[in-house]
Amino acid sequence: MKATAEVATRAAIARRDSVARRKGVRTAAFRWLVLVVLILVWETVTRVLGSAFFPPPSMIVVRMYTMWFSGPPSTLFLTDPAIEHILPSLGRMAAGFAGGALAGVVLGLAVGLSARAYDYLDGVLQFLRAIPPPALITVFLVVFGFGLKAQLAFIMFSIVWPVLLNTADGARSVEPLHLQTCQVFRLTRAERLRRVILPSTLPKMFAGLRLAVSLSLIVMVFSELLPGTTDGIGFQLTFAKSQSDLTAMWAGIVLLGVLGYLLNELFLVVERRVLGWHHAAQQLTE
Amino acid sequence: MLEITNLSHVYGGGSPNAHHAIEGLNLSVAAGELLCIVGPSGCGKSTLLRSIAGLITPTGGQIKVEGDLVRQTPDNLAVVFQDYSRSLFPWMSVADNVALPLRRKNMDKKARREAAHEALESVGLAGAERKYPFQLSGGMQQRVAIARALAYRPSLMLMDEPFGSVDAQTREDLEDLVLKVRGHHRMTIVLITHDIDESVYVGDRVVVLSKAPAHVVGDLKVDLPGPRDQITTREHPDFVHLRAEVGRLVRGHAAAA
Amino acid sequence: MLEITNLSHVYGGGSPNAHHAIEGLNLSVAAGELLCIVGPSGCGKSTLLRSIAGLITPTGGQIKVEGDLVRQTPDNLAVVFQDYSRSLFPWMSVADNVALPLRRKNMDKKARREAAHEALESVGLAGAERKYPFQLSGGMQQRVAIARALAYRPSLMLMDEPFGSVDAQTREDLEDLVLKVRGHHRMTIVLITHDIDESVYVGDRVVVLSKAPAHVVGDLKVDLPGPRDQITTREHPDFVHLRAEVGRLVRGHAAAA
Amino acid sequence: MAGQADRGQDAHVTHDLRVSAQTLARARPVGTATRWSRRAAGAVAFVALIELLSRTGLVDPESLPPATEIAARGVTLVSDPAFRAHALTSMLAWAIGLGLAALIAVPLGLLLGSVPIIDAASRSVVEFLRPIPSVALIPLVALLIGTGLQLRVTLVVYAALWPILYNTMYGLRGVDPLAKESLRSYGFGPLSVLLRVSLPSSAPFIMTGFRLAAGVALILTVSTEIVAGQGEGIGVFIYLAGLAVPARMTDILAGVCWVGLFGVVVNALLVAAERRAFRWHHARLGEPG
Amino acid sequence: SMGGSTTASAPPSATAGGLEKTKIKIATLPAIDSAALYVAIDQKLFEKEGLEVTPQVVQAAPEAIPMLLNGEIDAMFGNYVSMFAAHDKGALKLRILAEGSRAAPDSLSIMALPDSPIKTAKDLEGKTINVNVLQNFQELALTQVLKANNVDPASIKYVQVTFQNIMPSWKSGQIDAAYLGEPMVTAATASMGARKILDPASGPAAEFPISGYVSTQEWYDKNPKVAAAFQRAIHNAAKLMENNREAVAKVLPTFTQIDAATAATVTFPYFSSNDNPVRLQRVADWMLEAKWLGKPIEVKTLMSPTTSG
Ligand SMILES: Nc1ncnc2c1ncn2[C@@H]1O[C@H](COP(=O)(O)OP(=O)(O)OP(=O)(O)O)[C@@H](O)[C@H]1O
Ligand SMILES: Nc1ncnc2c1ncn2[C@@H]1O[C@H](COP(=O)(O)OP(=O)(O)OP(=O)(O)O)[C@@H](O)[C@H]1O
Ligand SMILES: [Mg+2]
Ligand SMILES: [Mg+2]
Repeated sequence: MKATAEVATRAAIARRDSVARRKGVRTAAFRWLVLVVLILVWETVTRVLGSAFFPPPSMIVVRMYTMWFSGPPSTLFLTDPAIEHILPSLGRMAAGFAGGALAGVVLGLAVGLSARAYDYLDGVLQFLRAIPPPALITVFLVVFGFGLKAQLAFIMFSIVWPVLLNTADGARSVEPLHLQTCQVFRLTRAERLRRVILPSTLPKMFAGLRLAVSLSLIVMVFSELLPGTTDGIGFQLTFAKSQSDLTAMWAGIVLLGVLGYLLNELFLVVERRVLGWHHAAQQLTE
Repeated sequence: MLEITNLSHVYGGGSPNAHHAIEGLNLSVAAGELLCIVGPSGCGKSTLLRSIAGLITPTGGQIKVEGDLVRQTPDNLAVVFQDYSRSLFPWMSVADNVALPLRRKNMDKKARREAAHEALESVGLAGAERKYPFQLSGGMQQRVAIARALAYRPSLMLMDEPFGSVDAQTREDLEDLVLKVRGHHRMTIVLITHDIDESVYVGDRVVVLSKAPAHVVGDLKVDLPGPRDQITTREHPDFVHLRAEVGRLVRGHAAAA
Repeated sequence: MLEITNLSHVYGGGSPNAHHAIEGLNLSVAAGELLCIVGPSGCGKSTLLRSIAGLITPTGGQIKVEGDLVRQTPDNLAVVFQDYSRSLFPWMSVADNVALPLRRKNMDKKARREAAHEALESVGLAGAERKYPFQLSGGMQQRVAIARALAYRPSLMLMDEPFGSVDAQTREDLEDLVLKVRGHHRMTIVLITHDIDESVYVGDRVVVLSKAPAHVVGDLKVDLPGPRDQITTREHPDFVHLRAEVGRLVRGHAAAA
Repeated sequence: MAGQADRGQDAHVTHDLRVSAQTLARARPVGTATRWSRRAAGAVAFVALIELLSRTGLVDPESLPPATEIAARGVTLVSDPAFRAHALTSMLAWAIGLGLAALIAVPLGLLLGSVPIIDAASRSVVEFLRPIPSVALIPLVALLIGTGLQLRVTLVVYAALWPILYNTMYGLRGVDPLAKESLRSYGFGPLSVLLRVSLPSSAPFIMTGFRLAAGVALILTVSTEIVAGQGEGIGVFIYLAGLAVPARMTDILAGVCWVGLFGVVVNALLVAAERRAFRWHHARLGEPG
Repeated sequence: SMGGSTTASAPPSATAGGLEKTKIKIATLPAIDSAALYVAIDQKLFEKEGLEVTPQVVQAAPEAIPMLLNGEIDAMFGNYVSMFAAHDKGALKLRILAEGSRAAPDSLSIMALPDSPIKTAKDLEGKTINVNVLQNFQELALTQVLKANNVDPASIKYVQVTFQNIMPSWKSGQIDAAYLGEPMVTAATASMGARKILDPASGPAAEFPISGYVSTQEWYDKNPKVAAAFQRAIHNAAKLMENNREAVAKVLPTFTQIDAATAATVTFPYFSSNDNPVRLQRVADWMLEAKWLGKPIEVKTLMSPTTSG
């Protein structure tokens, strides 16, 4: 009787597994279906519209190919403009994101954990947070000069806020009993921070980081509007705009969209790894 | 009322550290019965309760409540969770916590408030209505959870170690309260407890579960003269005998049922 | 070891719904003593414990641990919280949860892991090391919290209803475990419980608190022959007598101590 | 940043709960006066830094005038009716944009956060749209809906949407599953559970998202005005000041100062509202409610 | 049906005889170049043609194109390079309503700071120079002038610097020489002692056409009479401005950030009082030569004959 139960259970598990897998496949298929349908609609509407401002996606893709991806195999099919513009942009974005996220986490923890730091910094941070960076371009320029430094400062200044605020919120909402447990066992500050506060802040921090990822793409484009810029996706995009080369501008838009999508997927993979415990613990209810 | 056949549940099915919590469990509870479940820690009692409440889908077997297969939470059910403090809503006052489920009952606001008040009073928390859960002691929170279930007047009530955090005196009062309410409103109650005396005192029947994977190893009818009373019942020779019997079953010294 | 004079604590002082949890409480615990505290639900036991641990600052009176006034958490202290499930870190495996405090103890990684393993084994959780808290039953989580405190080998251990969620058999094992560890390592232990039998069985002394605001209404020395044993001790006439006495005190029928 | 408001004043509320995240750095409770003096010190240090940078010539004073000059100009600006009109226009666009963003983002976040299939299906589209910068959108949106207030509001909504949306989605994930089960066990449907448990439980985090969005909306309002450079608005004021030869940096930075101060005030109001509405949250965490 | 029918000069009338519409909106730039429009308004020249013109200031010409396309505005003031590029890319079907401004000597200037090693045009080789927008009329004109001065135009590095940031970047050495227009030429000379190195509007690029009033062919086909009336008013304004500095100086502070004192001293561009396809064709040809256009543009087909005077 026990054996039969076991067999039945195994079968049940197998069934559940395959159901889950099928569900995953269906979701993925559904996602692609939605995408394909939307692109078809886009193509049709733009063709009917016939406006130079809204070129059909097929045209955009062709333009992207000729502009960036028709290079020799030796450069992974990247053309010279792609190497000249896309790679520096990605570098700026990555460096700006890393710096901004780090600053956001550090400041967020400081402000969220220390009443003293909060008192000293909150006013100034809130002030800075509301400041539109385009108004400060001149100041950025005289402080950092043309080029990379100003661009990175610009990106960091913009993306630090979501990370900072969400981290501070997370740091402040740590389960009180966890902190009491730390206190009781006299964990050092560093241990508390690393073993308890950081892990329980992570879920909210990731919400901020995810916002920051695509924000860093956006402000990367803005940073490439800074005086003296000579390369970058944003540079190409705004140049195309000023030349009324709308297909090229759309190529930039689509490239940004694709990059945003890819970065987000990458981000989710990282998040799933880092926050595995969180998601699992949330699965109490099936 | 409740019919469980060949129930089994595996956590983390498929993975190498899958855990068989329940296996081949059969159980039936008549309407109006108060069934106590005892069993070793971690054997699968809470899992069983959650399955009955439709909160998890067992990996095998089936559960019927009033003849209907449980797929979702059955109607007219209330649960007192083992982890009572997390089951209260921190953003609501105690009274609101108790009154919330009553929204399902077509009661107007005033009636809800009164019912909540009454239930809180019956668990000895008159006057705590306007406090928030975090302002209460552990035992008081547990009693709020009980009051919430009682105020709902379910036809099937599932209680997972409902009296674990209260003092002896209050515990006895709550036991009697459950007995009283059950009598008045013809509830069917499944109550998990670790206190063997308690299981015999409040139960019409005591079911003993084995170590994981859980299955029934003992099923004792408690035939004590009613109405039960904390002093006389506990002195009754049948009580003493039953309690010893349950104790033996829990310790695994008895023959399988 | 522990000296409490004229302690009082008011929650929400100043506001109209201030709550006097403790008032004029005096208590002293000798080194190596195992003191049990019993008292009605919500009377202020957990508040007292938190004050000793330096987690809250009492509004009146003072607490000294080994002669030093408690301002922050005293050294070498461990607490098993009543709300055990919330005190475990969900992002750490069970073994890591137990091993974490040992970082304060100048132990290398291997020693920590071994100590954690040993503690978990002693509470009957060998094999659960790599699980996460949410994968454990209520009683198992409670035992992890106990293992964490035990592995730490504090000189003062505070336990708030530490055995509330485990079955009778495990509970007895844990009681004996605490007694054993205490004997080995000369810990001072303050243990809150609602189980009067338990308080007499494990305690060197049982202190009974009044309803809120809490103060001491009974302080009984438990002079039972050692070593204690679940069967013989509980059958000892002194045990039966003491337990009745504590019961009377809790129910408020006895003269103040 | 919901801060720990004064502990001295509200000590009674949380006296007993003082153990919170603050214990990491807290030495001892401090009074109102200390806290305000710290805040003042922070602000003064910031102002002094700018003054110093400018006066010492470390940064070209023509590009970064001394803080005192900026402040003085800021004060006189208030009595300039043209500036006030600019400010009012900006505030209007900001308020409408932020309000619309919240109205769209919260329900959308609830939907995406609770129905995984919709989240999955829409994700590629959403993630594709999100990184498109407003510079690229301006001509397209302008062509479709025209310039003027509607253009600014659209761009503001588009940017302010995301923080609220994502904080709602992530907030939902953090809800205690047992709280949800509790309500479910009483026979409440998924919608009830969503609205009665998930929403209130994640409300504080959604509110943080809203505060983020308030800042983003402000930046977008002014930036769009600067880029579009027409009509009215503080951004237009800043843009025009930049057109002068030489650029009127004092005017620009005085305008920027007002934007920053407006941000500070909005944040303070939101924090205060938050503390009232989520007293349970802050009190439990050991912060005064 | 081109502007032929409007050649017969209709008597100016206040009652808008036969105009398709009387209220029109024109996008302009906050720069001296668009002064003619404001003078025409100020001197009631539009009123005489039966037109009520509302100017709408925009930052850059390309931004007005969507407004033109969705009917928010009727016409716009834009530089030819941008407009020809848009026409070439198919963003709009261009129709030039009236010529606007041409570069006058000293209204544009390549300048160096007093202590700069740059002394002559030849010294500019390999240097970094700012422009407002890349690949625009500034570069187009300078390229021709540099060639005429035996300087390799390809060796110049152009960087895009917004108006407001030219001075700071120049002073901090981010750019070697500044490409300035009025009123900055005057200001830089007066306040910084900057030296003029080269006039980009000299030699082959003398009287180089910069901007004009344009609309779409579609709009023009619907409103030929309005177009003619508008052209007349602009040309008449330009004539009036030729020897009446005050008329210009009076309006400048109303739509630019130039104060009255500066307005009295700055060098004005030439304001065109007639349309001349030949000089405009030069712009299109140079653009084609620079490969900024995909195919040649025959400018004449985009213009109407002058009906004023
Ligand atoms: N989410 C989960 N994932 C994996 N294993 C789980 C999960 N929940 C419970 N388990 C395992 O299932 C077994 C039964 O758990 P359950 O909570 O039903 O026990 P219980 O009988 O209620 O115990 P207790 O009396 O201690 O509360 C335990 O061994 C536990 O480790
Ligand atoms: N944070 C708080 N704010 C206000 N009142 C509180 C707070 N914490 C506890 N109390 C009140 O103080 C009293 C004592 O609480 P405490 O937790 O010490 O009780 P206890 O003796 O441990 O009870 P139990 O046995 O039920 O756990 C209770 O009446 C409770 O309502
Ligand atoms: Mg359980
Ligand atoms: Mg307690």
